[in-house]
Amino acid sequence: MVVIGTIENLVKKVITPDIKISFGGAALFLKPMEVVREIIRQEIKDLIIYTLIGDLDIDLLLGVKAIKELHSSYVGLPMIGMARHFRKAMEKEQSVDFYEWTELSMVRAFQAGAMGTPAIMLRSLLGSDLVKLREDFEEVTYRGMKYIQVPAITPDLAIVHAYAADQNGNVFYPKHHALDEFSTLPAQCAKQLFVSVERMITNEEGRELIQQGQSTMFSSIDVDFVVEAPKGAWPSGFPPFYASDMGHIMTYSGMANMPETFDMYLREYVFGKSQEAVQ
Amino acid sequence: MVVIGTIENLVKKVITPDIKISFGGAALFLKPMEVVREIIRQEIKDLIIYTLIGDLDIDLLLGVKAIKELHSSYVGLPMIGMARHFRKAMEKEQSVDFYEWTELSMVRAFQAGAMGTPAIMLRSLLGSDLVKLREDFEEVTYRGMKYIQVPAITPDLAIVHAYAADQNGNVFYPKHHALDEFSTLPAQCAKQLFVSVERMITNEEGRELIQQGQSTMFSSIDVDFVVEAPKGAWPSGFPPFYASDMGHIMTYSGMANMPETFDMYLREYVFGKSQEAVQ
Amino acid sequence: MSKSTDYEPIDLIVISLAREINDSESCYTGIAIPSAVVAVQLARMTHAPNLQFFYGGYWINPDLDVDLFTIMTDTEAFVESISKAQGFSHLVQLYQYWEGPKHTLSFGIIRPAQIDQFGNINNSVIGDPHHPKFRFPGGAAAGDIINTCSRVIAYVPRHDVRTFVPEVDFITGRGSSPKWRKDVGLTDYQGIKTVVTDLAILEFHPSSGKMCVRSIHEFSTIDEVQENTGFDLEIPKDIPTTRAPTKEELDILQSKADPLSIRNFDSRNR
Amino acid sequence: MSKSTDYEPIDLIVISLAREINDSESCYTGIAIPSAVVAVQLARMTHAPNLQFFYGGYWINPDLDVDLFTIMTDTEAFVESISKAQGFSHLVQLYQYWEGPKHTLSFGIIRPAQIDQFGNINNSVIGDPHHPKFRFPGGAAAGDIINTCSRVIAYVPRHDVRTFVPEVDFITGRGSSPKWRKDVGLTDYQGIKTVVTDLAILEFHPSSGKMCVRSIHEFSTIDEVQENTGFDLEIPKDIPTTRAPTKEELDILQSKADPLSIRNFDSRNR
Repeated sequence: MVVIGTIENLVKKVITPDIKISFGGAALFLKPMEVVREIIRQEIKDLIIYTLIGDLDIDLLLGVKAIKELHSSYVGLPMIGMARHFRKAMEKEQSVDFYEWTELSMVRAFQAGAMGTPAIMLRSLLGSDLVKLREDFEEVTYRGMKYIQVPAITPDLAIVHAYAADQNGNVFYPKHHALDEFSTLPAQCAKQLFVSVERMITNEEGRELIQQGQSTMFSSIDVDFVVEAPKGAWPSGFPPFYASDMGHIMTYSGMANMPETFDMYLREYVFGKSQEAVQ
Repeated sequence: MVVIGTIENLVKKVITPDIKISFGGAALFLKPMEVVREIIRQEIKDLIIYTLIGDLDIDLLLGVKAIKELHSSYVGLPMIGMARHFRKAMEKEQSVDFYEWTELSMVRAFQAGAMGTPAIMLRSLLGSDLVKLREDFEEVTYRGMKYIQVPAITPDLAIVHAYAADQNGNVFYPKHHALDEFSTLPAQCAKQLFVSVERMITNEEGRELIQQGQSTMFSSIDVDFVVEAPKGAWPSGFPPFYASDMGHIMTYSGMANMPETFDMYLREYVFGKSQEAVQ
Repeated sequence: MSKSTDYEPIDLIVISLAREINDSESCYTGIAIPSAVVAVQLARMTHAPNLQFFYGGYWINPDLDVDLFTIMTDTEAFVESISKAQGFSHLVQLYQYWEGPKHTLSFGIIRPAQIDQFGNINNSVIGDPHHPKFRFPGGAAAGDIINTCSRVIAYVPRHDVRTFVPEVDFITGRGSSPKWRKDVGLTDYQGIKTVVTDLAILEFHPSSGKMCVRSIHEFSTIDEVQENTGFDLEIPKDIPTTRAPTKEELDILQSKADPLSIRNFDSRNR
Repeated sequence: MSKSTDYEPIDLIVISLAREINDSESCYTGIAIPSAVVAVQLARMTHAPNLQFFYGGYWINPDLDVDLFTIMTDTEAFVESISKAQGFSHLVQLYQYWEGPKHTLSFGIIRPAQIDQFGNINNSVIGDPHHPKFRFPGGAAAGDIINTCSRVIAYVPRHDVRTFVPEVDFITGRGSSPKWRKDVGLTDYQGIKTVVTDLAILEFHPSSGKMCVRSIHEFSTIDEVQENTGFDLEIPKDIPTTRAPTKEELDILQSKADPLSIRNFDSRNR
């Protein structure tokens, strides 16, 4: 049964140290940023995070040392530059265990998790040193062909941002959807699903959305926790509602450079203002 | 690039003996029946067919001895009874190599085919004698757990029935769609895709459908052949446009009982009438 | 049948199946086994309104007030039902409840063509699989459900020695054997727990895994049950009589859950 | 730079990338490497209007008349573009063109952080991977594309010895070695065929697989190219000069394909 609550209460209840979390979204789109900010506000640490393409979400969490283990194919600020805290965590502090995947291998591992198969074979990893770093990546032969077999990803919890949810927990996605599978892939492999939405709606409104041709992104039966977080993906983008806020991300990139300015950033944009004021 | 043509021409061009075909639809819904009838009219034989749940499509093709090898989890007329020619082909004539899968194993093998992975592990087949009949089903152990590994299904061609296609080959599905994955699963694993549609539309109409909230079931880039076949799933159902024609299927079930009456059925409903007259 | 009743055996089968369902459980039913579909809807209309269930791999908790067959075969009812379902699923999401990271479905319902004393089922062939004497339609999801739902309820519209055999000719789905399930790591899935027939309700001994009688229907006798079973059943000293349908159950079954009597397809065909 | 030109090196990189594209090919570009996105759109606006391509895993053949960055970052342009694309894909469909039953994509474009004489690329780490001296963002799909697209075009915004190394510190994606590709059964995928930099265009010798010079840009010299490369390049006797941008190419690039100059992100960052 779906639990609907406030972001404060449900983040506190559900997100605990050592939890394995997959994030929806990718590359400055559709990241569950308000949940990330709430995790920081509540000072939750020791997270194990899976994200296909990490950006501001990961860099913020690394900046406050909330991540213990990280799985991704890329962590940076696309178009803008390096993710400062990612580099710092890896090069100087060595405070995070980072496991680099290729994009396809991570997608296949998400899909394997969703199917309940424990591992999956693919070819694109052949010849990559990424395989050598992983005891759980194996070179195997099937019918005379070589493959790399990677383990399924099965997080405890997926966190995604979406458009709307009705009172049953059906989650809706805008009519002309794009990029939705960046969120459904990491969601379907997880044991539980935490969704932040732009707005809560009534069941009646949900039915109207269906009549208007919206699709259900997740069904009530697949959803565990729902919170309302207007503009909850900001500063990542959520087309067609809002674009990635490249100006803000450049500001972040500059302020992340030094501890003093990063603290200012946190005070200003994570702790300092109410959610409404930020947007 | 998509080829748009008549059902006569494209069935002749594309469907050749020994071709491996997957059919969309399942259990008296959304079967590509008009294409099946055209295969019979053109007397094409030696087909290798994959279908999740076989019904009238399979029984008709077995009745005219068009199938050489058959893969399915069930062949019957749901609610109505046995598929006569299926039993006859298996028990008396032994004219078809039938490979029984479970529903889940076949779905996973379709998914594996779509992902380009050569085989996939699952647990639900454990303990089943179906495994003993198959040299290509292997019991394997991964991290101490037992699984059955089944090979991916990779047909040469998928044949599915859908709602509409525009001139670029984008294929549309009705707004309140149901059962679509009975067709997308067998389509995505195939090397080529043959789609029959209720109606051809202009690109302009396609854009209007999108504006109205229809979704694209297949994109132009995924589609190879398109034919128009109004009511092309009949007598299987295509909700919300038409229901399964249970009366007709009962008629078929009776007429399939004896060679003489089956010939009458073929003359009447496959050869005898033009497509329009049938519906 | 030794007694006359004001209901048909198939009615008691459906009603007994419905009684095996608890409120707020989760389940899946295929669309091709009519009594299972009717039983689920009857349960929802009586004591299990909060059942979480997938219908046809699409609707989640479809219309509580209409029979389910109508939804699938009447295009207007189909469209109407969309606005009344609690949610919409996709087939592939459903399969994630069979094998996947989500919680296990509480139960599934199957209809075996053959079943043996250890609850192995055969929906495939009699005789040499390559040259069968009799070819059944195939197991569809029956084998999957046995290994992926927490428990399975089976029903047999006609209880006879063709169906109840000492050992099935072919194992489409592996039975209830607790030892085998432990060995292979499938202890979360108990296999078949209950078999409802037109003569009796059967279950399996928790340790031996052998089939035994739970109750016999008021119109049948224990001798009749044993005669129509191809192996020795474990029979308790005092054999309970299956609780007869209540008037309310029969009324709802006939007027709302199955007004078109699709359950009769099960008594006609096998 | 020995000569002055009326265009920037990054302009020639983008234009040279575009010239590597043939009409009616199929391809994928990520959204995070700006010059690749611009080059594809420039090719479509000049000689390759029938390119089949996925943009952002969503649009198939998006709007031919607008720069692609705007589609992703302007919500109105996003909605507008939907009515002008030739089709709509889903991410998972795209991945079926990488590994799956569908035809192989003709090419992909990548931007390596390090590349060696055999075309191995490193977008991962310098130094011990567990205690890196320098941590790059990661390969994303670069390693996948090398083994799943028929050929790969690489670009390097700044040609220097940090990027062009004898042997990469870490193989994120395996190079062009024909022998290795034969051994492992990946002969359908040739690996990197061409490397476009701000000094030259490089390719790989078909049998040895070693990097060689195809042409040098009009504003650079062969000594400059060799000095900025950490290994001995095979240099042909008569070194062709890279064809300079035409006025039409420059006009379309500046006014239509990349009016916001997002290609400059590539020359600013690395």
